[in-house]
This record gives sequence, C-alpha cells and structure tokens, in this order.
Amino acid sequence: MKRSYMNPYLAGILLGIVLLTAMVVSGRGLGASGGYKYCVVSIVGAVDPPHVENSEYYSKYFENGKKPLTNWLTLEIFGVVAGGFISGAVSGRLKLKVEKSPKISVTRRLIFAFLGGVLFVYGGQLARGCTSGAALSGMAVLSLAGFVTMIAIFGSAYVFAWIFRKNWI
Amino acid sequence: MIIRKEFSVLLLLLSLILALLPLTANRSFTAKPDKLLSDVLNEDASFTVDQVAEFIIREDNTVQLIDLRSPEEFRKQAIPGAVNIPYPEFVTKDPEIWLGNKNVRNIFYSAGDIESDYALVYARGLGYDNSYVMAGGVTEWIRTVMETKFTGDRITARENALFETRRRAGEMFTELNSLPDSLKMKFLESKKFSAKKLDGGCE
Amino acid sequence: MAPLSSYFAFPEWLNMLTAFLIGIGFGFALEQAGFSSSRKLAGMFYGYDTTVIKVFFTAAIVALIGSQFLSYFGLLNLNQVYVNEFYVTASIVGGVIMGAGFIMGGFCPGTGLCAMSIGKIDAMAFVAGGFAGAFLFTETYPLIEGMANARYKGPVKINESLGLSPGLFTLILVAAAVAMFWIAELAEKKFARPEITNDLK
Amino acid sequence: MKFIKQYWLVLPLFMLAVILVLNRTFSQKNFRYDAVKWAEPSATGSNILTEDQIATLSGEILLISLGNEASIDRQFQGNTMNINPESILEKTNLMRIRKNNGPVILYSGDNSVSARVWMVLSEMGMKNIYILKKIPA
Repeated sequence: MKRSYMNPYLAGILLGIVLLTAMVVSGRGLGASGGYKYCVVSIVGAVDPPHVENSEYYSKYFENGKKPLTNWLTLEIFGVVAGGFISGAVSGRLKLKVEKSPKISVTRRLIFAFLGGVLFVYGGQLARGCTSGAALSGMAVLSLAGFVTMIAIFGSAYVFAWIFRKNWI
Repeated sequence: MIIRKEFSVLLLLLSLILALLPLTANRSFTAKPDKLLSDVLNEDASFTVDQVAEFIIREDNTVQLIDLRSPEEFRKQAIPGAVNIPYPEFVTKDPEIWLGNKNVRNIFYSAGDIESDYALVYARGLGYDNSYVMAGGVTEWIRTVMETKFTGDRITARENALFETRRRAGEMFTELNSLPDSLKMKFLESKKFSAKKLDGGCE
Repeated sequence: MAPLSSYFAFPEWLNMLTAFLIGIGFGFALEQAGFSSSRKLAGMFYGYDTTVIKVFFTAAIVALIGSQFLSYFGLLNLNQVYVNEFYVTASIVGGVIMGAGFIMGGFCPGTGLCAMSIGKIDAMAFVAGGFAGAFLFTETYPLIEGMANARYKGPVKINESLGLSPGLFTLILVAAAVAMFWIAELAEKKFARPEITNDLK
Repeated sequence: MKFIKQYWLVLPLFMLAVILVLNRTFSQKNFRYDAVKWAEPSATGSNILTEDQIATLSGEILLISLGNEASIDRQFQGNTMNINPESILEKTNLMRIRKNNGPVILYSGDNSVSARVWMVLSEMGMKNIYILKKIPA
C-alpha cells in the first residue's frame, strides 16, 4: 500500500515542532552536515591515529578523551536514518531504486549525486551548517548567519538550476 | 489548497501579537511568589560571617563568594576568593554566566545588607536555588571577624575554635588587602568568569 | 526553565538519547513531507513542485513563533539557545557551494540520509559523497582556514542588525512567507509537469 | 457563517494565544514578564528612602511595618499597617497594597527583610514601592 505525502503545511508544522522541541530540550537547533564530519573524524581516528594527533584540526575532536561518535549531532543523524525508515515503512515507500529523470542514465545520476554530496557537505562545513543547521535552525533563532546562508543556497541553486536542467526535467 | 489560507491567517495573527509585545528581555521570574517569599525569608538562605570565614580558610571550592559592591570598593577591601559583579551589572546581564554551575553555592555580599538581599531574591526567582547571602555584608565581616577580641576570663573549646577561625580568616583578609595594587588586581582578575560557550550548529 | 538539558544538567547518556529521539522526529517529518524524493526537492527550482519552500518556511516560522511565545511565558530562556556564529565570507561562499551541490545532487545532507533509509540508491551515492566531502574538508582545512575565519561578526541576530524588535521582524517575515506560499501555488499551476508530479504523489 | 466555517480552527487558537498573553502581561498573582525592568529601581537606588525624604513624597502614603520591633517615627502622617512578612502575599494584603493610590513604604527593623519583600513585590508588577532604610545605630 502506498500513501501520498503529507500536506506540505502540516509537514512543515510537524518539522517546526521537532525543531522547537530541540530548542526547548537541548537548547540548540537541528543539524546534519556536522554529523557527517563527526563520523568521518571518528573513522579517520580509528584508521590512522598518528595523523589525527599531528593535525590541529582533527585533534580538537579528541582532546580530553572526547569521542566524536558520542556527539549530539552524530546521534541525531542516526536518528534521522531511523526516523526516515519508520516513516517510509508506515507509508509503504520502502523500495530500492534510483530516482532520476528518464532522460539521463543511471550512471550519470549516481555520479551527479556523489558530486552533489561532496560539494554540499564541503560547503556546509565551510558555512558551519547546511540547510538544516544554518538555514532552518538559524532562521528559527533569527540568526543573521542563517538568513545569509539560506539566501546564498537558494539564490545560487536557482542560477545553477538552469545549467543542470537536463538532469531533472 | 484551502489550508493555505487558514494557515496564513493564523500565522499572521500570531505574529501580530508578537509584534505588539515588548520582547526585550529573555528573563522573567519562574518561581511561584509564595514559595519564593517563604524560601528567601527562611534562615537557611543566609550564612553568618563566621560560616563564611570557615569556608575561606578551608578553601572550600563548592562555595563562590560574589561581591556586589562597586569595583573601587572591591579593590580597596576584598574578601579572599570573592569575585566582583557590581549589583547594577548583576541585574542587567544574563546571570547564567555567574550562577550556571549548579554544584556551587553562590554567596552574595554587599557593603551592608540591601543589595545582597535583592540579589538573593533575584537569583532564586530566576531559578538559581543555589544562591545565599552573607548576612550583614562587609560591615559585619569587619566588626565580627576583624575586630572582635576575646573577652572574659574562661574560654571553652568551641569558642576557641571560633576565634581561631576568625583569626586565620582575618589574617588572609589583611594579607590580600595589603598587597600592592598591581599584584592584588592580578590576583582578583584571575578569578574572572567567562561566558559559557553554547553548544550547537554544525561545527 | 528550559532549555531542559542545562536546567536539569542532563547526564551524557540522556543528552545522547534526546539527540537520537529528536533525530527520529526530524527524519520522520522530512520523509512524510516528501523530502526523500530528489525530483520533488529539485522541483522547487523549476517551479513544478514547491513543497520545499512551503515546508521549510512553515517549519522555521512555527519554531520561531513558538519559541518567542515560550520565552514570553517564561518557559524558555532564549539566551541559552544557540545562535549561529556569523562568518561573512564563509557563509556566502559556503552557501554558493551548497547551492551547486543541491542542484547537482538533488538532496541536502539531512534529506539525503532520510532518502537513503528508504532505499533510494542515488541517495546512497549522495551520502557517500557527503562523507567524501567531509573528509576533503578536514584534510584541506589548513589551506582554507584564513577564509573560513575571515570577517567574524559573532552570533548576530538579524532583527538587531536591522534595529527591529524580534516580534516586528517575525511579522514581516511571516508576511513575506505568506506571499511566497501564494506565489508558490501559482507557480505550481503555471509550471505544472503532470508527467513528473503524478509520479511523485 | 461561511467565514466561521472556514476559520473554525484558527479563531479559537488565536483567542487562546490572546488570553494567555493578556494573562501573562497583567497577572495579579504571578511574577510579570521581564525581571530586569521591575528590578531597575533597586539598581539605581531610587527605591530607598530615609526618614527625612518621606515628607517630600506626594499622594496617599501607606507605611507597612514588617513584623519585629519596627518602631516608626510617631510624627508620620498617613496610613500604617502591621504585616508579618511571611503573610504579605495573602489576598487581602495584596489588595490593600495594589489599591493604595500613592507610595507604599516598607519598614522593618532588619533591612534584609524589607529588601527581600521589596524585590518579590516589585517583580509581581507593583510600582511605587519604597524601602525606609534603617540606619544601624
């Protein structure tokens, strides 16, 4: 059985309540790209400890016996995977597939998806937050950084959209 | 889609209320008035100068003395281990910086009584139940710890201990306050608070 | 009294548990909104599906209005809620890179994870790319450190820099969002692509 | 009718928000919003009076003697009340203070008690409250 998606405004209210809960319970917004980094940092820390010790950037995630895997953001993105799975199971949307425009090949879609992931998380780390960490959570606390990042993301995406239109329509 | 219209109207109405509110500050008392009143009028909210003297000589790190006088007065006569937060600054800034550590008992004192009592009610009202006062302030400190001498002909063991505490605390007080100004400032500055960095974002 | 984690001095395990539960809520809401579909997300940039704008602004505004009411009722201390630090150069450059990543990949980091969990293979490629991007960032950080920390302004609030009260700014933002919702629905009619959107229902 | 049918959910939510906000803004029984604003006279010291300054006040003066051994200067002209500090938040006492059309002066043999009561009353939104400072002998 396949059910259609929730009404966007209701889904928005639900997401807003989740964000508000994060603010009330933990005093912070949501985030995602940071979680990627903590995972990567802990993998690098396990694979190549000397590299971590010598790097100023890596070492700050391990000082005072901290473990990047038991971090708020890391646990939160594990939760996102679980929550998405629950929702998909409830609404009957669990299915292995590549979603793409019929005009492009599967390989092209996967390559672009990979490149998009590289750029998105790289940019997200540079701006200290992605669409959820900076734009969404930043707007909810009226942070100027959040508004600037949001405008930069959506503004440039509209420009690039014209270049990559073949991928989607 | 019909829901858009209702939802838009609701959001506009709610934000109209917000626009009319003076959302200037983020701090309001959260305690219940009757409970707060009976808490602050209770004797448990005050320490005597002798108790404070004992904390000082034991260098008890579960206690934080907070001096609410002006910086000039503080520079002239400081009780060892105290930090200076002038009272007007204390009420206008976010007290989380100073009182955030729940494992520490914060003891306020001022020149006499009044400011420390305001601060006690203010801090407890905002939910910092780890706040106390030193009754009588610096005036009482000087009168009791510094100036009371043993009188009479017989002394009990308890009195002896009390006088010994006062003598040692008094010595520490005199020692600190007779330091040259530059050294003393250095010592006092070393106990400054810095705002706790909030956790968040994606860093 | 809130944030609860600092008011009750949450132990580590409870913090981690709440993070996980909030993450579940986050993932659930994203998936229900349809953010697990890259063509639905990309639809915003071509006008045939504007779900993203609606959900995104609705969520931000609900949290904004809610937090201000809670603050007025003395239930939430906004001084203790994290406000993003503003590094001007990094915010803009990072935002532009993210914009390119968005249109190429079709996901953002949160929605990518969510789509991966329901079996989208393109989302798995996106997440793998995300890990590569994070690795690339940590390795190249010494090179871009200067740019990343340039023009630091601290945790500025937008209403303060405009000289408005938070409530008034919220009203303006809501008015703008309401207008945007209306335009978005007009755009959906104008740029409708039934062959795509029927697929995504 | 059509209007009500369309907005049946919006109106109650809005009314609820309005009622909660009004209750918060004008509450008689609870602390008011913005602790800093109500504590301001204590920071500037404008809430402290000496005995000579009482004469300069205008309006209906109410002098509240808080409990123990508070002996008031007999020359004082105006209303006086004796209230045990513990029971100042009882309904009748609060009514009396709020209804008084002029300055309310707190007096106690112990400055601490007046100062603590002052802060509680002020944060409940009462203005024009003063402390008569007892100068230690």
